[in-house]
Amino acid sequence: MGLLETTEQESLRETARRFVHERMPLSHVRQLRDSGAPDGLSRETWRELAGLGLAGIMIPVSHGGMGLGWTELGLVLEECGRTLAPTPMMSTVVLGSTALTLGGTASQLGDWLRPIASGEKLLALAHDEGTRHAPYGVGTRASLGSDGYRIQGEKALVLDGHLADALIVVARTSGSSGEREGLTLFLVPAQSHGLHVTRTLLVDSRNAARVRLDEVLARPEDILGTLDRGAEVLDPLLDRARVALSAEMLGGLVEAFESTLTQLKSRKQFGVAIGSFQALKHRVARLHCEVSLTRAIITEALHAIDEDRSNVPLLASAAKARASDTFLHVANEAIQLHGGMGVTDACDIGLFLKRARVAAMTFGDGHFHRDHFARLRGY
Amino acid sequence: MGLLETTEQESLRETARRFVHERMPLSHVRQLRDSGAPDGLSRETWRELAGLGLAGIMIPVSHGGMGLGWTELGLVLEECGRTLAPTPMMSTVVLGSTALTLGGTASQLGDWLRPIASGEKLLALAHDEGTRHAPYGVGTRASLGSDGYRIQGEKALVLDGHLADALIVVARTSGSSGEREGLTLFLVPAQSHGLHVTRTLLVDSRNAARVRLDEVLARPEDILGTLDRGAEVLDPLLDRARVALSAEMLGGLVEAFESTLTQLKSRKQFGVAIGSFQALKHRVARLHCEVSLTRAIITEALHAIDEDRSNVPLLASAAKARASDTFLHVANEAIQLHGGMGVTDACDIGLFLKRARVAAMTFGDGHFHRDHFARLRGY
Amino acid sequence: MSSADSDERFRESVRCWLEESCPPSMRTPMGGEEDEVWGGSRGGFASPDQRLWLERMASRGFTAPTWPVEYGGAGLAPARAGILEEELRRLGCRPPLHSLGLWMLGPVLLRFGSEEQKRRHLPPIARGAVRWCQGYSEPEAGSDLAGVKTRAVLEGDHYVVSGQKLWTSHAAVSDGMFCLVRTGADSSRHEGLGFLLVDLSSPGVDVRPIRLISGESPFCETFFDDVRVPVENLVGQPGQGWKIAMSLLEFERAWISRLGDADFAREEPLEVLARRYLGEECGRLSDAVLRDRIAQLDMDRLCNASAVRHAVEALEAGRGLGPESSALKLQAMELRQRWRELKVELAGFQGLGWEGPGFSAEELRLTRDWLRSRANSIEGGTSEIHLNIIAKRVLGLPD
Amino acid sequence: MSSADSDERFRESVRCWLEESCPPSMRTPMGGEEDEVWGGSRGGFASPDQRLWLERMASRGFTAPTWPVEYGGAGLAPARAGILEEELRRLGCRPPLHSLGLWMLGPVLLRFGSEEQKRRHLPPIARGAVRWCQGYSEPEAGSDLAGVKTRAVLEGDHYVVSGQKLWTSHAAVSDGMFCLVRTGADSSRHEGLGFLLVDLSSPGVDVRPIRLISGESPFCETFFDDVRVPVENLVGQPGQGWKIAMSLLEFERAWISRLGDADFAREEPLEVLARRYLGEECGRLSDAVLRDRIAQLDMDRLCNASAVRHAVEALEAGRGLGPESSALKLQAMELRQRWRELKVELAGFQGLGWEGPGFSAEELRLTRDWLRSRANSIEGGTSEIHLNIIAKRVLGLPD
Repeated sequence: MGLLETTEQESLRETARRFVHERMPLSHVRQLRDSGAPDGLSRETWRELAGLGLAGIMIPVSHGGMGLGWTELGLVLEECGRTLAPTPMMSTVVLGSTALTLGGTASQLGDWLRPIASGEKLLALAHDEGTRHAPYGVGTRASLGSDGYRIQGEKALVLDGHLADALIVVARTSGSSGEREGLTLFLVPAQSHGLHVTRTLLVDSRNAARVRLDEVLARPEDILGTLDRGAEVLDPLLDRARVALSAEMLGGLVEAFESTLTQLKSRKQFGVAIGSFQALKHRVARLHCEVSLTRAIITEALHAIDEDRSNVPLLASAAKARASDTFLHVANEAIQLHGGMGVTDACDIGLFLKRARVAAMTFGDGHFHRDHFARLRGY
Repeated sequence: MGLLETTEQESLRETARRFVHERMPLSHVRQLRDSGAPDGLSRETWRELAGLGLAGIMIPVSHGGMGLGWTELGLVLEECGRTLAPTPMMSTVVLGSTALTLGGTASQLGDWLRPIASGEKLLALAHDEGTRHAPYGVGTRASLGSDGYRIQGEKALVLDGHLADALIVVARTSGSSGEREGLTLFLVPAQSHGLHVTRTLLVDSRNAARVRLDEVLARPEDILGTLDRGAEVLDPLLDRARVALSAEMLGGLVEAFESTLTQLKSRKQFGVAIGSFQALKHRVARLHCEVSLTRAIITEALHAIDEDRSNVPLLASAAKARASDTFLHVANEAIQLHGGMGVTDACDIGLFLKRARVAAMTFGDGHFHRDHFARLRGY
Repeated sequence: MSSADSDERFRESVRCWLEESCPPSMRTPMGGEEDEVWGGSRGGFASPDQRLWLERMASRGFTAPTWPVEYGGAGLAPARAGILEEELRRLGCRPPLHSLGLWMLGPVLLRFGSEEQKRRHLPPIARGAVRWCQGYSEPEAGSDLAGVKTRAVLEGDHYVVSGQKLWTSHAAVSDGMFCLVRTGADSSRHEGLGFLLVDLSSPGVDVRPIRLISGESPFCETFFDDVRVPVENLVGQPGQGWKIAMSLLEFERAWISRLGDADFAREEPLEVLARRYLGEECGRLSDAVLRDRIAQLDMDRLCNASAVRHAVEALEAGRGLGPESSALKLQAMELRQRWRELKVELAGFQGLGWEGPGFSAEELRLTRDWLRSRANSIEGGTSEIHLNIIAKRVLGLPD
Repeated sequence: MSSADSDERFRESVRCWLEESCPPSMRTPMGGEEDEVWGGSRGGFASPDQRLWLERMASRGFTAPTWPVEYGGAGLAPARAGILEEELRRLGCRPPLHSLGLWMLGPVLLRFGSEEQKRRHLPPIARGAVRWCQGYSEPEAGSDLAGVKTRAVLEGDHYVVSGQKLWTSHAAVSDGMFCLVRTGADSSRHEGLGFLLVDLSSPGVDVRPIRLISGESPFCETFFDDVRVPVENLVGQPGQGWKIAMSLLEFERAWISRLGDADFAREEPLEVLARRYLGEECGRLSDAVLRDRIAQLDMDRLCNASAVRHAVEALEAGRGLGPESSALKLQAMELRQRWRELKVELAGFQGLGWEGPGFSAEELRLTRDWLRSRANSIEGGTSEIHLNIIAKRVLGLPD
């Protein structure tokens, strides 16, 4: 399977691009931020996007989706990333529907996939705790009682947690924090008693929440995947989420890079376009190389998932590390090269740096992934 | 005590500079290398240098030295570093005489300091083992028998080991490798039975040896410092050696930087001096900043030793880390900016890169010292 | 000998006076911005001691030790000013006044101003009664000051000023602005610039705060719409503005000292943050890679502090720094950026907050400070401009 | 359908032929340089199988699959050449011939050469009978090829060539050199250059090897002292040399593929070195900081390999890479430099040796390879030149 885009993929990209630029340009997230919109995204726009089939892009046709692959999803996410469009793509499409596909029962699939594809229902993954991404660092406990499991714990950086109709909660049913064994995934309705969700206002004006679970009840049939062996779903789920988020980040960093290029060609100092200064040329030429490498590894990782290659975990880790480091580097350089205007809130370029920071920390930054990659490679 | 150079210091620097440029220019080390000189340095030139008082620069006047301080020694080492002059300054003056001053008995001082100052005798420190600097990673054992201590072990990167009249051997008299307690320093004559010294030919064409100690006999009166508490001498000795080597490295990196500047001003491409290209300007301007910071921290560290400040270990670590990283960076950039000629053996600039690599690994590179510094700071 | 003796007597009298006059609360380490006194008619004091300390120091001319007594200074020779400085440091006294008037406008007036200008402007600066801000940059003239477009047209005994200034820090709380304006019809770039003092309470002045990526900021945009400025407010000759502005670019001592380690030392050390957010293992920070980066930064702080101390000593010894100050500024600012960035990184998820709930005030500060620090390499001359200066004026590389 | 059918038949016949014709030893992974066959009258074979494999492939024109049959090629359409390539890869066949003649001079002659030049020079290249080297650089013209000074003065039916070429790799073992010479009296920079084929056995040619910082090297300095070259050895028109040389700068496929991961894969992985020199703790490399750098480099290898694979696919699909090849070259070369540097660093004291005793042959190799790699960012266009090309031709930044 080649890495080049097919004509079908190009036309899908074009559809997404057009929609995003018309309905969710950069002013969209800015307006949501400045108006203090409590949701932090527009459900109406989301339903429109779903109307184009993009919410169900990877959901099987039999469940109301388009039945396409990760490469196609990546193209759409990249286009969303270009305008930092706040959508439940990551929470609901990438995390939610993938978790279901990887571990859901026929009844769970039947309940959720169609309303996800239609844009009616949202899901969220409540996984990380503490202050950084740690796949098995789960202290939240689910203890079996007479009426089912009682879940107790706190979750951080739950994407779209305040909007979701149900949360996929990663809890520990045995073992202790740090161990791969003993994790279980529960599909918990948002209205559950004892579930406290607080939206957090992050620097990127996107959507995440803290979740406190206070003796939340979950029944055995709410388990997603296998008891104690949740990592079998969680591991591939996280790898896919890393690649998908990287694809979104690619859109953001490419956009930041391109606006910087435009700035270099148009902004004048000392009577000439600043892009004629060789020191700046070499810096952006190096950025270009980094951007190309980032695109290459993300494309490769998306294809690898579609082809179910055994090196998906390695590629996912490399892609997320590279996307995180490149996005931060590009955004910092972009601000510097925009000069004084670059640090004002009036200029859009700062929004990319803010997004870069949050996206980098989500599902592991470069530092996390270098360690993770080394473990995967056995060193 | 100010950091600025006094007029006395300036004139000392001038003396050293003149001698080094006349008697040990860059062609000196090249010629020693190409002629395959077995010593790897010229003893005659060393005696001349000693004749100027520079071998005994820090040795008390009462023992035939000049009784000056580390700041002065640093100036001389910097000038030696400019031409990569191979001298026993590090082995004999910095390590040898300092070890004696820190821990020697009156009789040891009486035996050694005067012939060191006159350039007649050379010393060496046999300390590191294995493949990298590890202050307490000493596996060489000295076991007390009826006739004295029997030393058994192997030492690497013993500067001037093949030339020394005696070796200061760091051996373990109790405890195990990695522990600070249990080290003892022995002053062992070069002719000792069981002492096998092999000169190693390093990439910088300077002088180091491997030493194998095969049941080498040392008497209790050969101990330098206190039994089992050798670290009390070793720790300050290594700190001083790090700063002194950094001062030598400063000379090398400044010289490499300055020849690169000259090259930028004289070499033409596309009809103009390559130093007029802004991308190169910014790179050398950044190098200049690094060089200035390197000089600042080294000067500060030398003064701190002279003033016996309590933060000498921190400053020594910071100085050696910075000198190592800057020297390697400057040398790499220097070669690149010299273009094709820079990678030929005919061009001198490559000699600086070679020296940078060896000097960086000696007494700990940047990586070692960041860890060391963190330990000193308690984190 | 007798000069040394009299210096010693001076030192003792100063020490004695300081011990009597400096309120104990003014001898504690500086905390945040509220501990800085910037004076001016719109400024205030966070505590009565701040006011007392400023008044006492100003009464002796010690806010501007080397300025002549008739201009509100103490008329001290540099050596004596050095002694005063040492004694202030010894006692841990806070600076009584932060002021662009003291650091920038004052030296300009002493060198280029008329006698009348000195008598009129310097004493209120020394007392902290008038606060000045700087108006150099414009929307189309960022790093390229010669591109200034604001016009000052002479009409009788007034200049009529129209145009727009950007990055005028603290303009909203200042009384006056010293700015570069185009006085001549002369359109050529460096000539035709004048150095003009503008009263910000004049009709036609409009000051609007600038919001940064980090939120609120002291920066403003200042618009001049036919503002009438008396002709005697022009410093030097009409075409001399460029020369005057350039003379300020070689930052002086107070400014250079601020590049040192003091503001790092006031903050929570990196390893304390790291311990909180990453934890420890076997008595060491548990993450060896971040530990390595923390140590790198702490070492770089030492290097930077040494370089700044060296520069300050050179200045005290009467040696000018010249363009070398660009290197100090560049590395000090980039060090601050790396420090802010590493702090946010250490805080992990807790470094991502914009507003509560879920984040402590300190955590929100981390994030905002990190964003704010992106401007460090732009304000006061971009890093690129400083690299140009180093390449050309320190290293002598050809154009 | 019928074309696909016939492609399938072609594939089967090729596969069948390769399985019969490729000696088993030529199907093992390449080791060091001795496994490369470069041909030419002064070259040799490290094994009889090498010779056999080259002869067999050449007999079918498969060393130059797309060249016309009359010039020693196989006359295959690109799709067929792709099939051949795939089958060679499938079987793990080694390349039968490495050759600048195949990669560089051949394409130039096909595009710019006369019929007579093609007939004369291409078949021996395809057979590996004649080895060519490149003569572009000169002492005063490093990155700036327009500064070439070597003169070729027309005297009757010969050019008389005088001058000096630098970095003529393998000139000492080559038969001919294709070089840029100044044919016109015209001193202007790009015009007046010609692309000339010089027989290195001609009187007046003096080839001297260049010693690098890493020791011996394949590079040479080549001196021309009134060397007589028949006028029919000029390719294209007298002023066309620049254009011809530039057409080669957009490296083609074989060259791009070599930027991928294959040569890393042939070497000992970093973690194996690290385990040897640093040891392990709890089943992991004991030094977390170096582990982080190893992982970074391994990840960057993956990125580079993906980028190269992407580029090769684009080329196979008939899309030119253009100046984008500069980015591939730049990053591939700098990756190799970082790899070499990290290896030396991992080896610690054992990475410092120049000659024995005390160092294994592999350790000495590490050191030499590291030094040699410093030239990676200079040869084949300096990194700076590639950055210029990217800025101008990929990103469209103004001059």
